[in-house]
Amino acid sequence: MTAKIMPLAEAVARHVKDGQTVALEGFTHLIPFAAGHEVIRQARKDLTLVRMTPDIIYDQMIGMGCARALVFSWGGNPGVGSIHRFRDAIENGWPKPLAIQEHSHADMAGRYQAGASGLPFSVLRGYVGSDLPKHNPNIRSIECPFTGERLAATPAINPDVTVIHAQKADRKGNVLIHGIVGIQKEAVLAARAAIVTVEEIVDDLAAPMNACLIPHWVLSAVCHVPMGAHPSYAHGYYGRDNAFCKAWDGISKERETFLAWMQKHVMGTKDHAEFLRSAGIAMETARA
Amino acid sequence: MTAKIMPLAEAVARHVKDGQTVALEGFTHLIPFAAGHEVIRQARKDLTLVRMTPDIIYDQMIGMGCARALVFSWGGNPGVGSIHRFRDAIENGWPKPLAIQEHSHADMAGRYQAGASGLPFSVLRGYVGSDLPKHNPNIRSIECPFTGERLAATPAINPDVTVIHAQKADRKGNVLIHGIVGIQKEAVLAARAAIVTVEEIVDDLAAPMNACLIPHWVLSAVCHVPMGAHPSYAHGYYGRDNAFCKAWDGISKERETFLAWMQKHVMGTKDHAEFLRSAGIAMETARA
Amino acid sequence: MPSAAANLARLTHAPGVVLIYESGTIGAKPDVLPLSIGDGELAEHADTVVSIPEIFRYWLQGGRVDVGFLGAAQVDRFGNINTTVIGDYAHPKVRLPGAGGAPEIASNAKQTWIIIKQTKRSFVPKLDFMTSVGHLEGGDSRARSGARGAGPTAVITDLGVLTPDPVTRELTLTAIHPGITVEQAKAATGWELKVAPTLAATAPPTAAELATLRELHARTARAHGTPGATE
Amino acid sequence: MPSAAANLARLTHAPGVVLIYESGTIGAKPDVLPLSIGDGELAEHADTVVSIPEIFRYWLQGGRVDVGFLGAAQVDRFGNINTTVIGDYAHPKVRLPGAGGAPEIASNAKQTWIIIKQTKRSFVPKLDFMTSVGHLEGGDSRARSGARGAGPTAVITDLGVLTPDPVTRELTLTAIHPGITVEQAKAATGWELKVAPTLAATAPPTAAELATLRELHARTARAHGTPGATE
Repeated sequence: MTAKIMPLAEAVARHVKDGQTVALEGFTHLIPFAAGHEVIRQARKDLTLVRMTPDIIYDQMIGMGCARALVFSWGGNPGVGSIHRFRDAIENGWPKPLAIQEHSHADMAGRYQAGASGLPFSVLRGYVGSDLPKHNPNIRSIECPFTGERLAATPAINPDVTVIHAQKADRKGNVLIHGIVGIQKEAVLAARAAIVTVEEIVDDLAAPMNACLIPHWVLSAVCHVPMGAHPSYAHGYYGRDNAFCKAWDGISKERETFLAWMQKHVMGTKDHAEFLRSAGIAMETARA
Repeated sequence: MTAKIMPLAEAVARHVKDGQTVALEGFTHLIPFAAGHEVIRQARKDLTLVRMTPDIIYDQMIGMGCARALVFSWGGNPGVGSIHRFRDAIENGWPKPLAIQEHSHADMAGRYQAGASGLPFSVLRGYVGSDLPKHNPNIRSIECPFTGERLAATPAINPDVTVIHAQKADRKGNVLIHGIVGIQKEAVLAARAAIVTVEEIVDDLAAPMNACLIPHWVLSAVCHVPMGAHPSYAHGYYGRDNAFCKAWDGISKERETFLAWMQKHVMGTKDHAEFLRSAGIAMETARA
Repeated sequence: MPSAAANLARLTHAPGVVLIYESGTIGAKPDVLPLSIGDGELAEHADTVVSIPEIFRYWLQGGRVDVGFLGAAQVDRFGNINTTVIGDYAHPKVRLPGAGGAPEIASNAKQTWIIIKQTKRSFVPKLDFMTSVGHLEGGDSRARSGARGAGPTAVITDLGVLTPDPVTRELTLTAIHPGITVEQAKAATGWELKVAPTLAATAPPTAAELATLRELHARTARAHGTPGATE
Repeated sequence: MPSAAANLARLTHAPGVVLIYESGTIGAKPDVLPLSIGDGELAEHADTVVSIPEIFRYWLQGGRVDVGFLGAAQVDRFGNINTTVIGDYAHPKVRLPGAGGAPEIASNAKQTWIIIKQTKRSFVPKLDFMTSVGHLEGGDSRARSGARGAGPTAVITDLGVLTPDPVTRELTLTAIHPGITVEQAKAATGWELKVAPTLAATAPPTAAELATLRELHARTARAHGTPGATE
């Protein structure tokens, strides 16, 4: 793969297809919202969505009918409460039934790591006493060949496409992430194709020697999307838009207000810059 | 554990005991030579030495009779050739027989990682076709509970003591490593006790946010030992002493010259500063 | 709430406490309370920030967490917790966020403290779903299960503090907050609550603690218009 | 030698080549040849430097290495290699350095190139010890073994180049260096060497290549008094 710097709409059109397994990752920090919106705009469907922490962006994708299944470990609006479209899909099958495959954070991290490592499975000292294995046939057990202990084993995750957001790329498409780096490197390296949106494209990343850097030759597309993580944050660029996160609770509680908001601001706009204007998100307000 | 800044001799006296499993790690870069010399000075014996790349420092420890066993993946003087004391121990049992447990680099890395991760074993896609498993009962196989594939499995390494060298510590004992970071973090976190020698103790590490930093509370001792990695190197401080590495080949080829050198420069000196003077190693020559 | 408690400790009697958040921040020293466990505030002053696999593998599973803080929607008499669903798993009445880091915090931290509002709905005789292990079925069942650590050593509620009986491991009311009665605590518990023969009164916060906590909340409110919350 | 070859490629026809050393340097661009695979020179200009577990797990085992370079003390007719012992393992005549990264490079890189001096001692009918897999027993035995990648696609010696037969996978002399005879190559091989019906002559280095290589060695010698070597 050679990294290609291209518009986000082109990257999604080229690399994200109906029916695929798609991971949008970012742990509170650097959540690829703009990319999620573009997947919604392009009306992808039957996706198996993977994400440790499905929050607002997955609430939107699920509510707009992009997903048939969800692989996850914690679904909520951090610090605010439930995500209503996710709940409505699971509790009432609206807009369509959502199959779920549920894990713990430690296990999801291990599954991505196995995927990035070319291993078929991951081993975890976990789920002791938990009911989760009863409801997830992908949580099995394995015996240590030395001590005889039984540990949990789960299959590697290898998404068809992983999408992340990062602070910077250089003109070759090398990507630098700093701050809370989460599971992004593993999610990218586990995937068959990877799209990265970035705040800035610079001549020189000026990366510390041991920084979290993802080289261009493992990426499929790099897209310049300022504020692409809003309402999550990009360390060094802008803070979390807590007001939006709280407002989302009200917007998303009812199907009608949710659909109206999505139609107007996501479906009714052609790209992220237009979305930000439409939704009344000032680029500068959020600057850190 | 609370980090204690203390002299190296005290750290070794307090934490390294006869018969223990001890890992001195550092992959070409930051090899803890001064600490190895101190273990020799204090005449530790019956150690099970663990190290991915036993090179000159293990040649010295083996030749001086500190070890009864060696767990490793590559033994040589990088860029120069054989390590003669290691060969003499294996080929001729001098000064005493050396039991060996031999792995590959990828496997040793995984074994340390399992040790650091609180797992009893590590899984590796490796050793295909190799004779190594025939000679090492610790290389077994395990079946993937999902795909049925057979992979190699080896036990976690949890040394009694790990010793590493790093560039800097702050006054609390937080340690910063940069450059080729190797297996050091895993080796420290896998161990029951850990000693770190450093080039400098500073007020503020000025560490990048995602740097390789080992917090003081996982360390047993931090010791200020300038040039403590010589003849290996400390990125940003001094380069590798290639002349010494080549000279070692001659010094170590015969038992007599080896013993004479060790007696004079290691046993005959009280600490690393005195060793450097005795061996004619100018502090400044090596400054990068 | 756990974040507020831990930071209050750091700002008062335990300046050396090391706060680890599952987002990868080690030695976090937030000036204001984070709205989530992954806020930039946590990374900003941390000793180091590591990846998610590293925080769970090397630090939690590696056995380096002394006290794990857990919240819950439901807790049972043995300190087992549910954060997954109310009702049937396949057809839930209420779908809760799920496990997050809790199952492995519960089974790998050296001990856990559960912070929860005590009501008949949260203190239930039988969990709808067991997400994370406490003392399992009591006695030595936890030790036999392969879980590491001591499990829940305290359940701290708005009414008092419950600690496990040394033998049966059943949660027992051992301290009560000023102004709360044993009857209130019993009425807020979905099983027949055991009460310690000598019941301690929890010490009220000192003036210094209260002032520190109020300043922390005020700074937090100024920073993001909220007193701070966590996952 | 592999390091010199790869860096020569980078400095001449393949400026975009990504050099990965098992010490964790990705995209290394050394100005002088390293004496070892862990020299600071490699880290200095690399795109990034990762830990040893990461380089082996995510990058090698993850299937991201296109060509793995291997050296050997012994190679057999199927490109299997020995870097462990000469003689019996328990009582070796010569104890060699051992496996290092080779077993997993051999079984996880998309293909490998072996660089070795061709003599009767190094080209043996039977390895004293099989450290790293080549084409195993030939035919489809490698594919059946679980090894990934194409295995050794070229063995480059001081006499010529051997490539595996498409069906039997036996190493076959397919190119010979200027001035070397087939008889010399046969005499330096411990088995009956197969020779391709149409034997190519390896192209001599161009003047530009030679000049670049000589400058590289001169810079290296000035930097650390040696032309550079590797593990």
